[in-house]
Amino acid sequence: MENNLLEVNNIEVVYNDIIQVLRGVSLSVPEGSIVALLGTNGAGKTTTLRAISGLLKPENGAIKEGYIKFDGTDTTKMLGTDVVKLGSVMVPEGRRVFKHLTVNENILVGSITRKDGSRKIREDNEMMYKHFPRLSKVTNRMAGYSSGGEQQMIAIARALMAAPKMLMLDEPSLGLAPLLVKEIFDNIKHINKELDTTIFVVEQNAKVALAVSDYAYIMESGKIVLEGSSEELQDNPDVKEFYMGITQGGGRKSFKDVKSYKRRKRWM
Amino acid sequence: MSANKWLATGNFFTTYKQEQRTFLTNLDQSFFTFFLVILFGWPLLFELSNKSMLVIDNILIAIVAVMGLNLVTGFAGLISIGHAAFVGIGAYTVASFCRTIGDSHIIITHFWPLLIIFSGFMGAAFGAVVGLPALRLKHLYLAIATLSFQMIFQWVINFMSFFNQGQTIFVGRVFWFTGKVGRKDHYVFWYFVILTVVVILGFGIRNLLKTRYGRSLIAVRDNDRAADAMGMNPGLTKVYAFALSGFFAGVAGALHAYLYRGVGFESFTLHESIGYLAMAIVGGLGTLNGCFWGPVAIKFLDLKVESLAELAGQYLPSSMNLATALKPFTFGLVIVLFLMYEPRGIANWWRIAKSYTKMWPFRY
Amino acid sequence: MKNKKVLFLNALLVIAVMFAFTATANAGGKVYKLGMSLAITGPTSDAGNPYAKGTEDYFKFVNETKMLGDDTIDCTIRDDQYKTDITKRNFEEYLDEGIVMYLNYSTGSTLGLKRDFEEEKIAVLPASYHAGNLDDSNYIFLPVASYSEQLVALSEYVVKNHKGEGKAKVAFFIHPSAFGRGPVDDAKKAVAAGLNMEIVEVVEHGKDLDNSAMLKRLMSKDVQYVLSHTVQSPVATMLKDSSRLGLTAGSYGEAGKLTFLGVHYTGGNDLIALAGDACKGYVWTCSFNLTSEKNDGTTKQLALAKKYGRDDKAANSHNYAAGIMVAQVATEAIKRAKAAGLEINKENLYTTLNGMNGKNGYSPYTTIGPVTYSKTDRAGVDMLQIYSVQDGAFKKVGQPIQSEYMTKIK
Amino acid sequence: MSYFFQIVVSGVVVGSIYALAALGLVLVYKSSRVANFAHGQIIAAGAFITYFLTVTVGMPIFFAFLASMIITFFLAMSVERIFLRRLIGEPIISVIMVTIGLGSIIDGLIYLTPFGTENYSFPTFLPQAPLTLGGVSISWTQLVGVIITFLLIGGFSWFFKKSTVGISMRAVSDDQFGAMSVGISVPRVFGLAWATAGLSAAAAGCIIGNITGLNFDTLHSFGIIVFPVVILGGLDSILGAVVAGIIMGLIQQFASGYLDGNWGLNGTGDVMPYIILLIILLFKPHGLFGVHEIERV
Repeated sequence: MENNLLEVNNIEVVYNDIIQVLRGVSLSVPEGSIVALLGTNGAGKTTTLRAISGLLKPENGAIKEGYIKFDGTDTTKMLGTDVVKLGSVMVPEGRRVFKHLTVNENILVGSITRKDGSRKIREDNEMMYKHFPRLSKVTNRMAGYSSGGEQQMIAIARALMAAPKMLMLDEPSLGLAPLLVKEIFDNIKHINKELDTTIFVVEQNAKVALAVSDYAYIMESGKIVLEGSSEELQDNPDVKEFYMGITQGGGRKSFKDVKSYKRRKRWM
Repeated sequence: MSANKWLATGNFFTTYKQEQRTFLTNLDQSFFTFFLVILFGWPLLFELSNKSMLVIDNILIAIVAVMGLNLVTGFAGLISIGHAAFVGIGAYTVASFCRTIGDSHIIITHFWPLLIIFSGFMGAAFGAVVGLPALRLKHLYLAIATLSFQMIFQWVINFMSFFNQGQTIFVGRVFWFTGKVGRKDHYVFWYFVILTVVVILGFGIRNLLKTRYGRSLIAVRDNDRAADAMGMNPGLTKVYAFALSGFFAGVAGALHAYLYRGVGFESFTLHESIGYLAMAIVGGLGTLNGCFWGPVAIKFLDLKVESLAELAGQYLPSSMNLATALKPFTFGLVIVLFLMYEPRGIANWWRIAKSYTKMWPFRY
Repeated sequence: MKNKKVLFLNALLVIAVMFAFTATANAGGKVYKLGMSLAITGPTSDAGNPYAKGTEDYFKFVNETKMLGDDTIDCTIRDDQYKTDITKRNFEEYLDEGIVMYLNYSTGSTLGLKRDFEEEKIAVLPASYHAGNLDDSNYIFLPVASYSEQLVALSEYVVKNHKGEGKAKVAFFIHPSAFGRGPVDDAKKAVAAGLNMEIVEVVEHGKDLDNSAMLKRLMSKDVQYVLSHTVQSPVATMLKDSSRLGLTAGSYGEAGKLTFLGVHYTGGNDLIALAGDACKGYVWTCSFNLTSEKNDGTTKQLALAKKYGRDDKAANSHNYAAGIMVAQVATEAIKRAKAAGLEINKENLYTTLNGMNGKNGYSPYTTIGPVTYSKTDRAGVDMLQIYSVQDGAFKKVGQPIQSEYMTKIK
Repeated sequence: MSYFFQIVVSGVVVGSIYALAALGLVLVYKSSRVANFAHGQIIAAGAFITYFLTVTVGMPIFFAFLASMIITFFLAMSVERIFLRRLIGEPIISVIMVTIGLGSIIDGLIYLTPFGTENYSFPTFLPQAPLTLGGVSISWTQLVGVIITFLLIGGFSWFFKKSTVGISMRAVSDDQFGAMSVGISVPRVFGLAWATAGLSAAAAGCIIGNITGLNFDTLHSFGIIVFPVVILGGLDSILGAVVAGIIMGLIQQFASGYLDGNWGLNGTGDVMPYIILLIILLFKPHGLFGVHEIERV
């Protein structure tokens, strides 16, 4: 992993000067790869993502320790807009499409930070409908009336309009039907191949995420507890049990399994 | 109950009933009684000029009005930019009596306490009617609806000949057990009356907030859908809030009419409504003691600026309208600064001071 | 150590300054306190501002030129933003300070405080010439003829100079307030008493951006004269609208067109400033000398303004003249009371003012006629000068007139 | 009949001027959800700056007009910068009160100048004779006013509909966090919204000043007068502001044309907008063109 696009080194994030959420997180994303960050609710995944994209401030959070480097530039103290300009764009959790804008306007907004001429932007705009053919039927509809899957596509397309080097996705599978989840992740893979965009995806759905990613980190209580290539992790029994709901025997996980608490502890 | 009845050294409540007592410790109670005695007693000892008494009376009336505004805006979270119009309703209730039965009729001069209460109910009635749009409207739309009420009120007063088209309608001098209250005693007499009203209404609000209804007000402010889900009726609560606020305003208006011995429309314009809002904010929205701090602060500021401007005006070129410029400027500046640096108002300083004394010698 | 020293020096300085002030304030003879409350801001500030300047300057002039010998007048001027409440507060404060005469401003507050004036028995000179000020009151002295008198006189002027057949048809364009509505009833009474005109409509204007509809309506009702009694700004809008609609009479009383006339506060230089060319031919009554007509009085007025560094706009305003005028009347009353060897207090000034009539009438340089007060007549200058706009300035039309019907309807 | 048409024409003229005055409020609300009660003061400031530049400095009025628009552009931007930026996310009452306080501060500043209390009027620069067509007439001032109004409103509509910056301004009003995530600088958008509002306020001030003359009291009262217009139009819709402006203009003119002077009514033009507004709000709580919250549960 010699060519890391993103490098996060031992960051600590504190909200409201009181609540420490991240306790020294380090990770790196190599150029051109798909990296996944897995973890349960409240593990600090979203906070990590916000720290990387410079969006902690609106939530009253701050990075107290460590540094973040993107494409060779230190972005620890940078604000969202500048990070986007550098080429790292996030698709926020819950999509956050602009409900009262049409689908096409939503996509166009993404190009706000670009300076390379309107022709190029128009071309990219059309490209998006090639990536997401579903959206081409609803270009002039209010985005708020679109389905969850469409909204996720809009959000991804919007982020891609900034022509990013790295695309960060926060729980793209949230609230979507399994079939749609698959479609979205197919899209992600496609984008990674076609546009050569590095992808950093935060997920709870470990199974899907590990299937598409090259490398993965697992977080718990503000720390990275496990990392490895996706194939490795897929075979890790702990991961299997806690994140994929498969017991060692291969059957469904049962609540009766009382050992889990102990095993979980061993990681820390 | 705490072991020490005089000094609270922590939270020892074991029942809700204890927590809801009006005075938490005997010290609180004696302190408050002492304070009341001073408030009622000082005019008997010192004699202030008429102007100072007028200013003080005026502040007390503003306190009554701001208590009403705080109920609707501070506690229930409904912005009202038409509060002066409600105050006007109260004042014009008295004025209407004067117009129909003459300004020195026995009802006006002898039964004035009843008339003041009646004005309060008139204010409440109008408050309920104006509150009706609150069933459907939210936030800014509601604020503008109250603004509309203010404008319509102004127009009605200004154009109806019954209301003397906005000109002053005189109100006669009242009688007390000692006979007619003359010019000399007028302001002191009304000081006592208004102070009594303030004390009664202040206790009223304090106790109200401890009832189911008071809590539902706050619940509706914080999240009306959740309140709805909890089985409260947010629509009805909002209308109640407006009605109650109208009652306070109506009482304030009637007091204003008697104090100034006349009712003219300039006292109930949009500008006054904004003034009341400013007082509520500077005092501290959603707090009872803020209702006292706000009017005191704003009215004193007004007076101080006036004298300051007069002083400065003597040394500046005469072409500058310094005196006139300073008043709106400082008024605006105070509002803006408070909102920027102390959005919880003076009441917050009071809270900090109080908790400091309570915790002393510890910091937290 | 250093801080303490600085602090000490500062304290010394403050004390020194304070002493300096008390010293200047006490120099000379007696000080007569006067109080004035007026709207320097608020709805009628455009009039109140120069008015206040006039009063201030004249009292300064009195003190500096030792017009009252060693005695000085100390007149506090406060802004009341056209609010009766604040006026009342100011008035109470002045009373506490022991004023001997009170100068007021707005119609609303003069009416609203009428009872206080009666109870305090203090002479009041308001800037409001509302006839209602005189009802049930003995202490309010109007500086000039009341609005009613002015409007009736203007109506008489219309009737006398009416061109065309039949009755003169007029409309009143008035301010939506007590100030505006007051004189309308008197004008109606004058018509009932035999004044040969017809009041077609009384328009109370709002904040209109466009008066076309109103003007067309008046035209359709054959109105020939519009008499306004309001402030300048709405009149200016109306004049502009009328002129662009081509409804304004080219010469006075032109048939089939509208001729505009107005009372005291509708005219003056502000109207010209606001309406521009559209106010050509506008007819206006005023009891003050205007600086557009050079004479002895206006020269003095301009000199006063220059002495105290007022700009041209204030210096040439008739409101500035009005402000000077009330100061002149107050000073004159004090002077006369002093000459008669009376103590300067509320009662004596009141009687002095009431004695200001006949050959004792007082002619200040700012007005076109003498100021006369008596127990029965408390309107000062009874004469009215008709002015009309020619070449961008108000010019005299004929000799001062006096209303005939006003005495009949009383 | 020509009386009727005159009223219609006057109503449309007055209404479009209302629309222009309302535009600034809509622009600010649209992106930052702030109801600006200091708008009237900015309108007045714009008019006075134009006057100052033409009469005192001696610029040609057209350039003065443009210059004043540019000055208020930056003025409003700095106002946002200094006072409102800290209040992002505060409750609505705080924001309303801050703008009220701001209005008061500007009042004070204007009172420091002679403009606060005295009357002025712009030098005439348009033909004085009216345009008359079939008994209905309209002045050049009004006509130019209406044209400028529609140019500006058209321009802004295009800006919001087509330009990326305009779309991003709408995006901010929709979802601030979402907007930040794609790299929109929210503070800059707010500043821009205030700046464009200032620009339109200056234009409105000049046009109103040309019609009524320059009187501070008259000018700044427009900040309040246009509130019914804005609310009726639905707060964040430019089209709504235009339609509501014209409706209000017509209501006013019809009220003063047909109600005043009959049945003892007077000055109805001032109050009718508020009455109509209340009635409409009861049936359409978001105004005529207001955005309904799209909620997917």
